[in-house]
Amino acid sequence: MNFAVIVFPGSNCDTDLFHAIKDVLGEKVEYVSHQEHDLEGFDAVLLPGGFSYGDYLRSGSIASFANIMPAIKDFAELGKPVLGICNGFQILLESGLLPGAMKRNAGLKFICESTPLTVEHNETMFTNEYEMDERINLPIAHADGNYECDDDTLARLEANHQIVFKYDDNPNGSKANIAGIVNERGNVLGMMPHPERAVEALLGNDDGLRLFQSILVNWREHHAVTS
Amino acid sequence: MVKVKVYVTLKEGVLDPQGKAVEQALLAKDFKGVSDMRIGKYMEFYMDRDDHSDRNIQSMCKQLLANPVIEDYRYETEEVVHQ
Amino acid sequence: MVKVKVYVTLKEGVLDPQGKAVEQALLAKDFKGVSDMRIGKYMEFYMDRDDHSDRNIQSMCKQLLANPVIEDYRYETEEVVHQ
Amino acid sequence: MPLLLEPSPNEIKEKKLYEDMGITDEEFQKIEDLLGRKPNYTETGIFSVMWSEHCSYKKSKPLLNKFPTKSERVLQGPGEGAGIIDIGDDLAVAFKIESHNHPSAIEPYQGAATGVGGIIRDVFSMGARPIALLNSLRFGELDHPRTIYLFEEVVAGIAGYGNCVGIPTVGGEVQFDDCYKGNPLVNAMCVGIIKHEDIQVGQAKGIGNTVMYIGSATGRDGIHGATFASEELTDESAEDRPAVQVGDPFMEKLLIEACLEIVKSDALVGIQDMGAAGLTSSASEMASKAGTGIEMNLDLIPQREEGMTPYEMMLSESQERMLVVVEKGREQDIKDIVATYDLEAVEVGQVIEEKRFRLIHKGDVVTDVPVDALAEDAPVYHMPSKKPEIVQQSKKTLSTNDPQTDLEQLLQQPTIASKEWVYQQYDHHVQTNTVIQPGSDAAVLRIRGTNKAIAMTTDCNSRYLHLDPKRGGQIAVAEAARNLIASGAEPVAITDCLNFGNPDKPDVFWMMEQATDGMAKACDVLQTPVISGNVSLYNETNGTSVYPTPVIGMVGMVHDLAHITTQYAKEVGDAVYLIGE
Ligand SMILES: Nc1ncnc2c1ncn2[C@@H]1O[C@H](COP(=O)(O)OP(=O)(O)O)[C@@H](O)[C@H]1O
Repeated sequence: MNFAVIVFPGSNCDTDLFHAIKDVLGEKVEYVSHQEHDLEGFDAVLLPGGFSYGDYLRSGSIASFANIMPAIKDFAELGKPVLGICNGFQILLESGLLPGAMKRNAGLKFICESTPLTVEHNETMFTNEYEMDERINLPIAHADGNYECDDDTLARLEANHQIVFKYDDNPNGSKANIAGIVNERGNVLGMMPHPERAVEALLGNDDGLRLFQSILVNWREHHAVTS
Repeated sequence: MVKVKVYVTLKEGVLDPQGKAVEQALLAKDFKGVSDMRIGKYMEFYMDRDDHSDRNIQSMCKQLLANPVIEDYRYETEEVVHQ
Repeated sequence: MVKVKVYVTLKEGVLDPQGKAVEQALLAKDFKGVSDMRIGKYMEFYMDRDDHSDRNIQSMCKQLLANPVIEDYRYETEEVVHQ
Repeated sequence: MPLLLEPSPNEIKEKKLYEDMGITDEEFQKIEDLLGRKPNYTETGIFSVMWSEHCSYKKSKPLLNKFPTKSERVLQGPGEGAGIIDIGDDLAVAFKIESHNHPSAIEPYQGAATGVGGIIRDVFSMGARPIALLNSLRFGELDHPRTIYLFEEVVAGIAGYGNCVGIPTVGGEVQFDDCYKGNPLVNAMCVGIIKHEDIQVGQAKGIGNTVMYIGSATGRDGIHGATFASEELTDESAEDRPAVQVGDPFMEKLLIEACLEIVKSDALVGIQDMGAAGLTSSASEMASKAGTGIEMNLDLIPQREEGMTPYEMMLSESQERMLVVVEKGREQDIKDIVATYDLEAVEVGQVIEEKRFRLIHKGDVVTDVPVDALAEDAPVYHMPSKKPEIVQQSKKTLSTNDPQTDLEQLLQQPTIASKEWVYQQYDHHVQTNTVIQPGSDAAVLRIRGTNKAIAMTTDCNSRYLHLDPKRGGQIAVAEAARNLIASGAEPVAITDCLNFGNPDKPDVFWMMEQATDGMAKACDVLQTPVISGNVSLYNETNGTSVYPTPVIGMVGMVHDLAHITTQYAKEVGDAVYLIGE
């Protein structure tokens, strides 16, 4: 499987994602610059965390303008997996690939800690390796993770099972404890917690690894594997 | 030259954590009678006379300067001689 | 009730990295002729008639709403019937 | 023409205008002798920053000479942007600590943020990728609103900068004591990793080579910051201080990536960041170290504001700027590389054979001084020292005979209580190398591709130094070493930041002597040489000095990942031992 890690100016979890895919998951991965226009040959697109354009104006707002964004939209239309983590999630929101918006954390401060989550939905291409309602821990590290949407949107998210992860102990004030959502079709996931920081026992936690394995398992199911 | 001033505020009904915190800090400092604090953004910039049009400014606001999902904007323009 | 609007801007000469980044994003998006973008804060709140005075608002601005070391502020007030 | 408004060389001398820039009568005489004429306004400004304590270490040099600086592992000792130690496998670790005390006292968020930005540039200008940040903070007791404001904003500034550039902040310390009420201490440390072959030095070699400027444009920020850092704070400091420096971590992130790519290009000859005294110190130091001269055309310097004078440009402390020397004819190579990061490299001058520092502005030579006069010929002082009459006594005694109450009281001291409120605001995971995060004795980061790790800590208990500066200096080094050992690491080397009061006061200087004696002794015994550091003097408010606070930043090697240990109790029933005296 071939993963693309999109690099925006100011991305800083790009190398962490790259390492998780290449060295831990053991799949192919390439960096793709925000200046590029196409994603030919990739099976999944990952938007990393960080501070694209310094998070100036609003997190993810300037990056949502990048040259690569139309290609990401096309890629998503084809039903292929697109994953935005932290700043990547913010970019997906700002570009309209996912509904809603991010506000400052309720406590107004940046929070870096490990936080308990519940897997609300395990029949997605990102979570098939988790149990339904499984409780996992993932690190968070953000100042703007307070998810906001109007009541209609929330009702739709709930009705369509688009809420994939919820915080057990809401750290940032996000609506309905939302930590991660998918689009209606289920192939675009945005999440604030960092699964790529939790793929090695040496660093204290590998609960995030199964998220990447889920993507791989799903892909293999849809592609005959030749060895 | 045209000087453009853009005001971006959170939509009514959207909770403003920053506004609430600042309001509480004011009350804690004994500034009495303050309520409904909302914090937004204020932007100033210049545009060349020829490039400036309402349509242009509105589309800048909608596409970048404000996020229509949670924010409203308004703007003012003013002719200036820019040195 | 008095509605207070406070505008906080960076002092002249103080670097505004945010304004610069947004200006460049606009130019890159083909919004031509934009220059000298500066981004500040815009705050709105209400005060009880009795608590409101220029001295009061100024000291709120100096102590909390603006950072006098790098920011300037100005404000406007307006009588309103607050619902 | 703003130039015409500047005082003439005669006026500078007769009206003693140099005094306002911190130059003494004797120093001015020495400048005149070195030049063989009176300096003009720009030149006087340049000497004032280069001969400030901050840049020249004129009063602390004799003390620093006591420190051991060599060991088998030391690849680069003091004198460059950062010191470097060998960790085997063709890898090395670069690190340094730096103070930003006075800027943080005035504008805590930006002061702390730009302190972090500066120390990061010191490390990547060596060619090393920054992999960790630490800090060491001192404030007054938390019973005063201004202190709470300073504390919150300093932490937010460190977080704001470090988080954005994507370098984990993995450790630090915070101490609260009334002696720091008006003069908080904000020290930041950066650790980087580098392959041996990539090690750079900041030298302007090769006559005819091109001097290029990369990064933010120069504005009127923090003019005279270096001199300011070498003066006492008074209540007026907030008013008469020129424009504060504002950090742009986004620009810094682009600079890191761009510079780490250009150091791999053989077109690059030398690279240095513009820190205190900006263009002046970076350019003149690069020439001085290489035994060459530099000529720059100031009209070519990217400028943020209109009508800047040579004086302003040379003394500006605008952040996120780098100066590089490039092989003649290869300028385009460098331009192409930095362009991929949306940056520009601008040719601003060249390396010349004559050992002069020469600046041209609008066709006029506005500065022409011997390079060595700025760096090597800076004065060195042996300050008078005198043991204070009053021997300090420990003030605090425990109030009761009830150990439980005593313990609870101790644990409630903000200095002792958990610092989670602080480090929760720092991204300590990014780059995914952090094996032990803040909360234990020292932070531990694995070294990818090896079975090794490095451990790091910052330590200093200034109350001990207040009571006995010599022993306190030893204790600071020893505590750092213990923190590393308790994490499974072998202590290897230190960086230090000497935060003291006014060295012109004999009792303060005596404490500096004692403390550095103690540190040097401990470093000898523990075989942890000093490979880099920083001196911050004049930490006084309205005449009262802070406690002597020589902060130690120590790095150690974990030879096997299996050795990594945390300080936490692991299992019920585990035995507890006490080791030592
Ligand atoms: N300013 C700070 N920044 C980051 N981490 C900090 C800071 N202050 C304290 N810490 C972390 O908190 C933990 C406890 O620190 P401290 O109270 O100084 O403990 P000790 O005295 O045992 O070294 C350490 O892991 C330290 O790195």
